[in-house]
Amino acid sequence: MGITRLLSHPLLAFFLLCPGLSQAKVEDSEAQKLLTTLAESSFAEKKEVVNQIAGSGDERARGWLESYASNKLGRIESSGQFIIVLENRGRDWTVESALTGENLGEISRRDIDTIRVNNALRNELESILSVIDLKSPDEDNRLSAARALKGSVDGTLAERIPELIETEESASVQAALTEALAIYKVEEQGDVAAVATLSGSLNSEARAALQQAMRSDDAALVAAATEAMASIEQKLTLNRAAETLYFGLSLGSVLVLAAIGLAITFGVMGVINMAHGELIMLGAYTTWGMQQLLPGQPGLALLLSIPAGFLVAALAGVAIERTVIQHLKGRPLETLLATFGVSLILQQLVRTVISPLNRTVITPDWMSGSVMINEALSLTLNRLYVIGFALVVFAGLMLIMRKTRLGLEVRAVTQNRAMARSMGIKATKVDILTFALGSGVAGLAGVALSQITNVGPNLGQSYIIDSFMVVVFGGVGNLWGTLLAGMTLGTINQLLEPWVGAVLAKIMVLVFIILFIQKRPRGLFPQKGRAAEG
Amino acid sequence: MSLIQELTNRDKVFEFLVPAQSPVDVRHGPILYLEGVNVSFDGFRAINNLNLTIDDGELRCIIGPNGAGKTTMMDIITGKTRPDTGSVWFGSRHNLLTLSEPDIASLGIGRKFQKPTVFEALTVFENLELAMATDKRILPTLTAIMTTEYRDRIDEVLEIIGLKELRLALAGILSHGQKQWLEIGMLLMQKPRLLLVDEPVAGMTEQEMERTAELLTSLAGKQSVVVVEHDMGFVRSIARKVTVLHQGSVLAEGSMDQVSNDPEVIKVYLGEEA
Amino acid sequence: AEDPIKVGILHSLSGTMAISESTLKDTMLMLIEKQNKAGGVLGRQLEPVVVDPASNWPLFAEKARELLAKEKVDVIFGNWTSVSRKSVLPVIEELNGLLFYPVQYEGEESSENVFYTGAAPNQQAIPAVDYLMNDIGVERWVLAGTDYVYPRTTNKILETYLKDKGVAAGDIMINYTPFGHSNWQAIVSDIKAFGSAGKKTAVVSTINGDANVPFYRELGNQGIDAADIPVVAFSVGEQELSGIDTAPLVGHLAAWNYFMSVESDANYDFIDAWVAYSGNEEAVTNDPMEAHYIGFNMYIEAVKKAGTTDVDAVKDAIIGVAVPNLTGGYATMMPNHHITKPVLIGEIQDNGQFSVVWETPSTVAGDAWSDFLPGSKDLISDWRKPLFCGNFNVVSGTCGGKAKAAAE
Amino acid sequence: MWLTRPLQERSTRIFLGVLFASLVIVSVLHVFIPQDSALYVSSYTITLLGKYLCYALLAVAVDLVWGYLGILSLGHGAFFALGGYAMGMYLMRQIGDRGVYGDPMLPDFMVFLNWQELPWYWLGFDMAWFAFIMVLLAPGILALVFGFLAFRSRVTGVYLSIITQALTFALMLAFFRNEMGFGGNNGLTDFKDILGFDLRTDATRLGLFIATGIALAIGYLICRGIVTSKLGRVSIACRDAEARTRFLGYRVERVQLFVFVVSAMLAGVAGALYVPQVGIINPSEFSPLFSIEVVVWVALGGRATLYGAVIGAILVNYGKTVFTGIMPDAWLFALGGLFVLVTVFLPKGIAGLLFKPKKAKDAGNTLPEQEATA
Amino acid sequence: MLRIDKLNQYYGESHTLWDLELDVPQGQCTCVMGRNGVGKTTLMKCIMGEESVKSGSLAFASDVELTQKKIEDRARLGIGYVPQGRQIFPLLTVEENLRTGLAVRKDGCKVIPARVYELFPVLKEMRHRRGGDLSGGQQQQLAIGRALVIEPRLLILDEPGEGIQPNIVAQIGEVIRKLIEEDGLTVLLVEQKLPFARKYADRFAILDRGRRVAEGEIAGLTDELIKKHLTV
Ligand SMILES: Nc1ncnc2c1ncn2[C@@H]1O[C@H](COP(=O)(O)OP(=O)(O)OP(=O)(O)O)[C@@H](O)[C@H]1O
Ligand SMILES: Nc1ncnc2c1ncn2[C@@H]1O[C@H](COP(=O)(O)OP(=O)(O)OP(=O)(O)O)[C@@H](O)[C@H]1O
Ligand SMILES: [Mg+2]
Ligand SMILES: [Mg+2]
Repeated sequence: MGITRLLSHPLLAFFLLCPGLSQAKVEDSEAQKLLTTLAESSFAEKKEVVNQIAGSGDERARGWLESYASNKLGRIESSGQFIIVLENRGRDWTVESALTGENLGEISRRDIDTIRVNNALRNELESILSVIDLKSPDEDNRLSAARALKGSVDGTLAERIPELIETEESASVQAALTEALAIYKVEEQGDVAAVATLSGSLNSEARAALQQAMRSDDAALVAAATEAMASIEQKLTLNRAAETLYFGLSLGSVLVLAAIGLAITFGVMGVINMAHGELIMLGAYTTWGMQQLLPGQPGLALLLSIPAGFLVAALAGVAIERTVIQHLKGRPLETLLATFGVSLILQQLVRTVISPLNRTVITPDWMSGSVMINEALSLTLNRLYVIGFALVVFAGLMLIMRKTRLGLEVRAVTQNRAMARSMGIKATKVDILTFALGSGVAGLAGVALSQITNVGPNLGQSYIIDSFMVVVFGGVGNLWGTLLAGMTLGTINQLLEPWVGAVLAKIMVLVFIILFIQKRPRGLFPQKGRAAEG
Repeated sequence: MSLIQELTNRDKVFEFLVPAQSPVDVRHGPILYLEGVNVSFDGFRAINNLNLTIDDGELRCIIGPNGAGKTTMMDIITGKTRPDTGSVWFGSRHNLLTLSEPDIASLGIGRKFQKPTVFEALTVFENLELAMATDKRILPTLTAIMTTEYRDRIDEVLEIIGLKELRLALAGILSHGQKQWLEIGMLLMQKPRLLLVDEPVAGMTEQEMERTAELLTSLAGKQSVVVVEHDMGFVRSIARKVTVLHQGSVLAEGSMDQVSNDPEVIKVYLGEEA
Repeated sequence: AEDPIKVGILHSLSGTMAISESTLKDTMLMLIEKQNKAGGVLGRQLEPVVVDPASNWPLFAEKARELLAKEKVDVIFGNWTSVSRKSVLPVIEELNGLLFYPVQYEGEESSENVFYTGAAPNQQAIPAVDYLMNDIGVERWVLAGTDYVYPRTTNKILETYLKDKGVAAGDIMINYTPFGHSNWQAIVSDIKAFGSAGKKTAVVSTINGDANVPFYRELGNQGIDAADIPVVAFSVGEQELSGIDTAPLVGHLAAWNYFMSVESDANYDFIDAWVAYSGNEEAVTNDPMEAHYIGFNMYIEAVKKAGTTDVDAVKDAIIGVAVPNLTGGYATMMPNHHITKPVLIGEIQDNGQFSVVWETPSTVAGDAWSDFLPGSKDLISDWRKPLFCGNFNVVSGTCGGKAKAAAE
Repeated sequence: MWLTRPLQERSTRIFLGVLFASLVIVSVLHVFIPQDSALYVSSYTITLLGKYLCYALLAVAVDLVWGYLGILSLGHGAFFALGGYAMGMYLMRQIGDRGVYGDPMLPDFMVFLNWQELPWYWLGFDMAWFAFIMVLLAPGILALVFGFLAFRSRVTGVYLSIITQALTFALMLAFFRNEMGFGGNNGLTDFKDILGFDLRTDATRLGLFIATGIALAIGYLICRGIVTSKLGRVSIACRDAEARTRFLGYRVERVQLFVFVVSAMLAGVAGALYVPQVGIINPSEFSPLFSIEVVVWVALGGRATLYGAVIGAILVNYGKTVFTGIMPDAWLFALGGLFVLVTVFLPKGIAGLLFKPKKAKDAGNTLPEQEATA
Repeated sequence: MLRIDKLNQYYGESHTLWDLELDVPQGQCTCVMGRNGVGKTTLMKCIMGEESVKSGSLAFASDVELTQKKIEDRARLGIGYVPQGRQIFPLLTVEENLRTGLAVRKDGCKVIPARVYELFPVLKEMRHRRGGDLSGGQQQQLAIGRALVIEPRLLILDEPGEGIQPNIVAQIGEVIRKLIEEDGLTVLLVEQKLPFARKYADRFAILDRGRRVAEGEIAGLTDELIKKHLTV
């Protein structure tokens, strides 16, 4: 919409016809005047000034507009000098001169008047900056600019587009431009031929255009549009189903990640570890700590956090095992009590040592945003990574439990400790290793969760109950069960949510668990036969 | 008047109130009757078209190799395992396949498990008390009082099983053999019509074996007894009729002598020298 | 010297609410320390009494009772959630205490013993919606909130308000989520779909606490930016933002009565003091802190005016007391125990701060009873004699339950 | 009579003796001692003590099912809260037209959420007898239905624990919903009087406190009566060897159901007495963490003793009261540390310190534990 | 191989083993007998370390003092244990049950010795079934097989024939003899059944109420002794 308004402006022609911005530079006094007007006018007037600045052709204009859009263009109260803020955290800000680019060092916030921007203006600014992208040498930029044109083409632009299509090398940009043009044609001219182009398009503007066409008086147009619409609807249903499934799997993988460590400590070892959530929390805080240690490199920090989070949580696990759990051999229920205490302590520890407030964990670029499968379906990247991560962690654990002696020994130790020791198994070592493993995996979950949710002292509590549900639902002691349970519960939840809302969906999932356990009193993958009755 | 009297008569029990508890019908001879029973676990046939009849008052020994399905058979009779096909009747009135474990137990089928299972957190005395044949519904149990009659009965059994001194000990600390005895004692307290005894003398000395043998033979006649045992000496000392199970079905049946000379039985079970 | 004036501080320091409330405890301690340095009041020092109600509502009542009955405090500053306030309310009234409540809330309450220094719905929600409607041109509305009373009431009020303004029912989507909701995928996707109908759409968020981080994350990841569908939040302040990577959120909005970025000297001084007190360069301030600042100063003024800490005298004296707020104006205690506040709309910046894009021309007086709810539009509250009533029905001319209770 | 049988036990006599003595002493100190005396017990303390006693009754109910039946219920808070809500609804209706909107029928929260009439499930709660019956029935019926389903399908051990947790969690979410008509997150508050007595007066407070004490005594007696009866031994048998018990002819699921329902009703009574004393009931009582905490009190006091549960509940909550006051920033360390230390060093809980039980009935590894390792 | 000296053991207050002395000579089968509850199993547990002893010494292979060693170290020294009541791991498969014994093997062998399967073919057949699903006798065979996996120097058998079909009992006896003769294994056997004891043991010891009351070559196990100590 922002673009529509802009396209009628003479500026557009300038951008679309010139190969690039001119290298001109206006007089400093002129610039100072422009900026002063910008600073002193009302929001409505500012729009005009912005266009003037853009139209001035000054090579610094882009920088001014960019920093203005992000609220970093300001003026020093005392001297009236215009500045660009480089760093705006804390009470003293680093700034440079807007006109000369000279670094002015740190200046107290009190002395700086930032030039206010709002959403409407920011829209305007972004449009100006982005239309330039239609001519950008970078194909991705052109593609997104072309996509943005859909639904915002007007008469003047419609005439230009065929030209643009011709000179365009990339097929996808061409397609986007063609569609944009077709939307215009259907909407404004009722062009039956253009309807065919839109058939099967998942773009919402295209759908709006078709819907409008269906309401027209032209029977041929209505018929064509109805047909096109039907094919779209069909595709959309499929996409929506795929999206729900994706949501379900991604929620499921979060559940699996949170629960899988517990599937070891609780499912296999039998320790009712109420501090599991806090171990997850430790993993998340490790990520935060790493990012503090490596400022400016959130991605690297995140990668390093994977081993670090595992280690921190595993060490904490060892500490818990050594100080508390080892004294509770043969009294697994009491572990509930003791670890409940541990969890209280850990929570409060984080509150006192770090802060009761949430910590910011930055999402690295390669994990933010989404991959677009088509215009109706895009998969959020952070969740995609989490799904992958959950599967990798699961596979790793499975390998350890199946292919190493540890897996065998820990099961032997939990089933009959004295006998296992009589077979020469070092039960203490096995305990420590297994608990460390389970805790470490909880730490990994924390690293992943830091990309999805709050990193704060309450993090653990919000996952502990779900984790137990998942482990039990899957059948205690069965890793596959945990995986399937997490995924099932996640998917059911997401299937229900659009129907009944988040709260009821959650309630229904819980009721489902209750009823399911009635049917299968030992979870999804029960231990059957005599062995289970032991 | 008489109608009212009949309705308010405290001794009267209405017909519809007396289903499962009705007495076992043994007019036709057999007290237990298994026909065409099959059980498989994950594709493994543990019981294979098993047919077996136990007469009222009979003492029957069942032998057979490890894994022949003896314990599984008892599981079926007591309702722990449901067979895939076949029918199991108690007397000629009760179809055991339709009843739950407590129902079967209250009909009068008592069982001693292969691995002795007693209530470890209760004393020997209490173990016997719980086993005692009384009304086992909730409220009667809640209000039950230990009468001298009951106490005498428990003492009597304690005497038989030789745990008199340990009556107040927790069952959990008993040695293996003592637990075996306690379980036999619980069986006696239950006064069942049919006793299923799985390996009663494992872990007992020769003399204790003799005592057990005496005990079981003395029960036969009044009650029906089915004994599973691997100790041939013991079996020989009590056996009248012996059934040999193998791979889930009856391999041979007859007197001890007949059976122990059966070449097939010698091959799969007894070995050359027995 | 005389006995100190005891100031009870009733904020959760553990449990789920510690995240929000613990800073308010520190704010109070800072204000008290400052006042003591300036010589206290009436020549008496102030003594803080801190307890931890641990985010547990019955415990709030118990602790309030402890403060009033056992510690004999003169005034209490505390609470965050509505339920905790509801829980302590009977206790405060029974033992005739004073409570300063610093958080924006759903209104529909006016107690003789409570002073509401946070915003009532008419001091936050309504102006924000006006802004969106008039300045941004929003035509389609998503009212998303956590499922509890504040969002419910606010949304109810907004719904009526929007419909009064001619918004069709089909253009309003209401959605509630449980506390701490962390899986926003489907909802955000719904919002996206709702917003792609060609009309300018905005989200009015009363989402509370921890649920916000995953919500904004999901918004960012699903590519909803403020230019397309702005979100205006009533519960997200600087403190909440300090736990979020704000880069993807730039331009989303919040409506408050104070922002840390407000350019006024009082504010700069307050920030300096807070940074010095907490020893943390990065420490942020927020709206409830300002509310406590105002409430505390009002209390001090009232005590000076009354010349005593006697509860009834302070109650009388405080009405009409005006103290400077941090945005460069004055806050006045109204007869309904609410205060006057300016309403500011801010846009989120990449530094975790808000930049003010709009503000009411003058301050707005808090309304205890909403004009947009059928049950309460006839009620007013006035704690001055002779009316002295928290829920006076102007139609029937009676004072709610109070009059009847007295009549019995 | 099974109810009087426990009176022959020394422990029960001591327990009841201590309980009644405390009730009398507290009442005397409250009524007859002048307010400024150091010995004076304020009504603040009385309410606090009343609250502890409610928790103690809840803990006894939990101990009954956990200690003697081996059912680790992580959802007993649900029954407590239901009892509380039943009472809360009665108290709400008692407010009548004294609410802020002056509506004679509808509680305030319904008025401002625009409800037109009282939902059907609120009917009858203006009558005390009905409400008091519901205090027993609401948790009782829930326990009956839930228990019937669960025990019939032989759900045991952790599976049972987790579905009890799911139950209370689901109820919590449901009660948070304002559509449910129970006041959502704000719950029910601002009660005025009970049975015509003003809740704000000291006399009513004292009365409630004494009533709670008596309820605890009766609840204790009922539990003790069950435990010392043959049914109690059957329960232990179910706990340790469920299958074996069945082969003796006991209907394990009915035993479990009976004890579970009794326990749920006791929890309901505890909740009902709790609400007028603390003045609020809100869905957070349904929170799974609260239920877990109750289990922790029991374990701390000493499981399968009943009096241990009382000791644990009172001690932990007293600790909370004290520590949240004197060390508000660090009390969680103290509490958490207490839990850890007691488990590690006092395996039998505090009760194990006080009395050396003749028979270590609680020694056996119980079913859920084995399940957990299975 | 094993020399027990002045061993005293208590269960809480109750004194179970009294000043017990017992010699288990290398390369022989020593059979411990006694009525129910006299302390045979307790003695085995003490040797294995599952019960702690109050006083006394357990000298293994003439110089190693066992009382100070942890259970798992005793297994590592080469003591194999077949406990009473089987104690198999119910949820592990038969094969996994056997593999638990591989941990202590000095040769680092990773596969189950063929001998075990030869001896108990049923175990091979049911390799993938869970231990707990086996019949009682099969479990007993599994327990013995498992102890053999560690290739012990001293094998403790607590009533090994219990619940096993007669021909296999005999076979077990033969195996014991064979191991003793071929590998020089030492066996400590608890057995109630006289014929079995007479046939396969070299020496006997009788316990009564926690004391050793008789000891000697198996030939010296007279009816008189039996009557005195083994009859109730
Ligand atoms: N739940 C199960 N799953 C798999 N196999 C089973 C299961 N239960 C029993 N079996 C198998 O069924 C067969 C019969 O077992 P059963 O216990 O009845 O034998 P048994 O005759 O009592 O033997 P024993 O004399 O050794 O006690 C065995 O091979 C056993 O492994
Ligand atoms: N954990 C325990 N606590 C207390 N006493 C015990 C414990 N275990 C065994 N006992 C007692 O110690 C005595 C010896 O038991 P043990 O198991 O050694 O007997 P045993 O000779 O092996 O008998 P059996 O032939 O029946 O197996 C028994 O009287 C038993 O009651
Ligand atoms: Mg068997
Ligand atoms: Mg033994």
